[in-house]
Amino acid sequence: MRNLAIVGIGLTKHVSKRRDVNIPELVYEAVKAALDDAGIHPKDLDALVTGNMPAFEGINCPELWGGGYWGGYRKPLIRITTGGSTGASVAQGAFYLVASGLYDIVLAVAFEKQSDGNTTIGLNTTALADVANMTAYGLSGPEIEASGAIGLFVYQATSYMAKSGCTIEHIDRAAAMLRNNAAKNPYAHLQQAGVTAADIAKTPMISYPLRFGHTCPTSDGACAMVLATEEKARKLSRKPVWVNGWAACSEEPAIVGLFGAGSINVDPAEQRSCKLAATKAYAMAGIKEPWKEIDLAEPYVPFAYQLFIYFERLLLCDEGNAPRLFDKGVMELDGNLPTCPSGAVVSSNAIGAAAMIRIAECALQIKGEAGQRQVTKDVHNAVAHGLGGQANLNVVTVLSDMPSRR
Amino acid sequence: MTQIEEHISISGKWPLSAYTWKVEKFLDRFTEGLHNKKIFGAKCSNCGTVFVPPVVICARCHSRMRLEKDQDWVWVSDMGTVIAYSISYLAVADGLRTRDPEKRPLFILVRLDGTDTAIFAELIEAPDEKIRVGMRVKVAWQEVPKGDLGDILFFEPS
Amino acid sequence: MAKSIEGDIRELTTNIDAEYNWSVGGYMEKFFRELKGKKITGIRCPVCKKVYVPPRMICEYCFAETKDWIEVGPRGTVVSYTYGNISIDMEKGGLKDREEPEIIALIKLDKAHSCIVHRIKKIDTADIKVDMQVEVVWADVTAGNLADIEYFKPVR
Amino acid sequence: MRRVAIVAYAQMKYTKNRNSSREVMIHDVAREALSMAGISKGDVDTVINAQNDYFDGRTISNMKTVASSGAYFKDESKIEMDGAFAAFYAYMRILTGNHDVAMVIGESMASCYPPYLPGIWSLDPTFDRPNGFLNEISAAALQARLYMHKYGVTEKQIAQVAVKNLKNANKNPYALRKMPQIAQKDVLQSRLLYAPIRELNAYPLTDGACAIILAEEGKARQIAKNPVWIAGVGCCHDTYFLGERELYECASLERAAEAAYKMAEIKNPQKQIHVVELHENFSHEELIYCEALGLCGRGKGGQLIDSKTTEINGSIPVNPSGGALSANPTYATGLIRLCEVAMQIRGEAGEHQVKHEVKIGLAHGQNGLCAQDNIVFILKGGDK
Repeated sequence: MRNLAIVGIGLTKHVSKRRDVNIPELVYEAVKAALDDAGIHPKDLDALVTGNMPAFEGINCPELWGGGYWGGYRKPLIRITTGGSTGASVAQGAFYLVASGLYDIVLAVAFEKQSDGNTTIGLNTTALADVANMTAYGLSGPEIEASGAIGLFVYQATSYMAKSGCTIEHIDRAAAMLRNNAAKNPYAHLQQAGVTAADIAKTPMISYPLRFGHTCPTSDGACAMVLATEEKARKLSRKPVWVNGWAACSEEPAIVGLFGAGSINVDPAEQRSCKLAATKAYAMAGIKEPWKEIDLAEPYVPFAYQLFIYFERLLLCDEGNAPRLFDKGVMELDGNLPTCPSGAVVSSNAIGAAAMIRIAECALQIKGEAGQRQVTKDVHNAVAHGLGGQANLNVVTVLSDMPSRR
Repeated sequence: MTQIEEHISISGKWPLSAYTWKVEKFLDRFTEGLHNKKIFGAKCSNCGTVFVPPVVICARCHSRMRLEKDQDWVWVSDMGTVIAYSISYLAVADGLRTRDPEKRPLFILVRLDGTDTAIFAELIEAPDEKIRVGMRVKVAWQEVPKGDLGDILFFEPS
Repeated sequence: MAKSIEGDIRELTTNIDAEYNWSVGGYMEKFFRELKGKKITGIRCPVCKKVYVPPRMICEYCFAETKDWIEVGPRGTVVSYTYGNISIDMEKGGLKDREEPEIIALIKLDKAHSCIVHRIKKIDTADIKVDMQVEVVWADVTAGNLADIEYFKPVR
Repeated sequence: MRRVAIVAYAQMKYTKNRNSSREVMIHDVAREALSMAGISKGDVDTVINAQNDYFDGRTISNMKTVASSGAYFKDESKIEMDGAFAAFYAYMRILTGNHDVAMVIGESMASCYPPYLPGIWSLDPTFDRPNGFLNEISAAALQARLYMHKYGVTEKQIAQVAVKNLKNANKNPYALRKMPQIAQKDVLQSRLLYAPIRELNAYPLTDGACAIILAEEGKARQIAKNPVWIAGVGCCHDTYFLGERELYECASLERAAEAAYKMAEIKNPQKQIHVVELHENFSHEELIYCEALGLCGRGKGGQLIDSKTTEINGSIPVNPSGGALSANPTYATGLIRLCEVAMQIRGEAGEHQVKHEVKIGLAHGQNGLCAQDNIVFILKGGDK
């Protein structure tokens, strides 16, 4: 397989509403920034990969309308959608295209403009068919909603807490750290500099153990990246960021199976698919001891407690040990393994883009271009993560300042 | 067309009401058993995985579940273990059959003994502070079960 | 041939519709505002000089941001046409019969390089031709929205 | 570069209203393909589903098909495009060396979604969608009219495409629309939708799924006696705006074909390609596509159909299966084309097997109004 690298990154400032632009125009901002960063014109592109969460904007395959705005005219273009993990799946689509040997320079584009739709309905549309069947067999919509769908991440949290000794205070402090990181990130949506764990603890409880301050906003935003072969990357970028390993793994949706069946993804905190994907991605990158070799992690954290669970499921420490490492300051910007320096999904969630931004953040940190939120230590290897579906698809990418294959 | 924050928007919809979804009637036999306070798990004839409620396809071994014969079903316990829980602080929505309207609902994810799956349910007859992962619970049967999924919606500490 | 044991199935439905509000963006906002004054507005690419209507931010052929606003039409040329004895049922999908055929055309407005798809009235379906000249018929009261362009009619 | 082959495939009897869930339908074709390959789910490294949330009525539709597609604890992904693009992505995945065996499944059920609306929901929501004039049929009609006007192609010639394909469909056990006695006048007298497109010029609403299994060379030789090699592929996205596309041509298909031909070293498609399966939603498209693929000269599509060259006994049979006019489960359709070409190359097409030897075939997939996205595969039998 040939080596490949990220040579251009473009992000939009995430906000709750971008009513001044339509979808193609919003996404163009990220695309233009990525192309400019790489110093290329769309005519230099060999292919594009794009995706978003379809139901959230009510537009079927929006790249048909907007692809031209993103440089897609008369280019190979494919659309990949996998739920919350879409951005990471789109990026991996671009990795495959470059690594295949057929396309040298590929643009990956992911976005969401949630203000055009209604996020609650958008999430409901993932399960309408299952709810309809359970309703046919005696349950009511509110019953299913209250105990099932909305509970997914709450269940994950309580199961995880029981296993790890993670407390609600840990979650408050994690949220505070992430909010402060976000305040140093000009692209992040929530800007709450100086917020403390005590402030977070005062936010209303939604469902124990999740407080409002532990949850993500809904955002409008886009992310684009230019991927290139080693030969092209060395010409285009003074500091290409190498994509050394990647993998994804699916399991069954947690909490509710198909049409109301029991789910064999029994414990939503187990996340075996994440461990498998991480194992594969590290092996591909030649990383044997991730807890030693990885310098920075960007797990997909739409709820603050997930900082801990995915730190563990990405094999960065023993299971149950993440809260203790957090207590020691390991995950801080100046820590030994800074985690979510971007401020995480919990601070900006344009769903389709969110998992790609994790990869982009790792790349910016490796390049040393993360501005105020640049971590203290030198970053050689970083791991990015995306989570999709009902906690059933995990997507892992390993990035580095050196190519692993020579 | 409406004006929102001085910007022009155009509205539209996705009429999910225009869709149908086709589903095998795989829950019929399961819910019949509930009439008699019996929970039957569907056992994959290939790999032995037990599903409650049943499923049409076993993900683990990629087999189509055969739910016609008696040997494809196993009688499982109405007792189980709490895998995870949640205490809802949200206003309780209309149509929620929680048995104590004064109290915050406790929702649990339970694995019934003898099954390989989790189901969601509501825990009743238990104070907030008693709930924990690993606690043993059993179905709180109504005197005369209706023979629908609502029969196993409520659990109590065992 | 793949076979399955086809037993009874249940057909499920829901009564939920998801609603959306798409912001049209600054370029289309200007287009709509100009419609109110019975003007159809296009925009020119600074590189290839092509004029697009409805206006768009990007000329995808040059990947350049468009710049100069230009009034186009109100006359145009029929590039292609069709007439439908049916329409699509926008609520339930599928085809609906229509009492009067509707003529739909790809119309290149004067001074524009792009085409819009719109309807033509005041002509028999047998008489419509490719390359014929048509002109816009405005709504009696314009409101700055798509309904302002009521239809196109042949230039006599 | 690795060589990759189609090693197994599965189709099903396409119907108007299938008596099963979508998930069971997917499971059926997945099992059938595995069974043909003689492998189990455990031998598959990656699964690519071609699905669309607006057809399935479910956001993140692929999450509930992990079980049925055999993707449990696999690297699964979803292409929200015609199934041929899913095959393309699976092919890319194997080329990298990360995966050796890939399952590709495409499906849709027209009996479950509101027909034609998903196409309307892909329109520009600031203009075309609220205007309400464009849909996949009216757009195709604008294209057909322009093509006829430009090159003098007649309605009869376009009707003849439907006649040819629907006659072929009679011999295809999977086909939905079978009309043994069909003649031009049946097409020309069928219900007028948007002139000049009539009911029999248009695809039938279909429920169905298709699966293929791809494998790299070593595995392919273990699995199949007669692997069908992917010799070339190309795809291309065009502008959204119909008025800027030269609708009487299909430039994005020309680009896609150019890339595929170059890769497969096809210099003279008319001589070198032995069978063609096109994803045409409307009969006139076949003539435009044949021109774009270089199977005849520009503007010569009408003469091509008159010449009988593209009939099942002609020198370049086009759609011996009956094509999408005989069954069109959107999102499976392009994958069915790959499957049909593989069947022809392997000599497994039964009654609709073309008479001459088929060594090289072309399969086409498309997406969007008037084929905004196109993809071309060149498949080869034998040992390259």
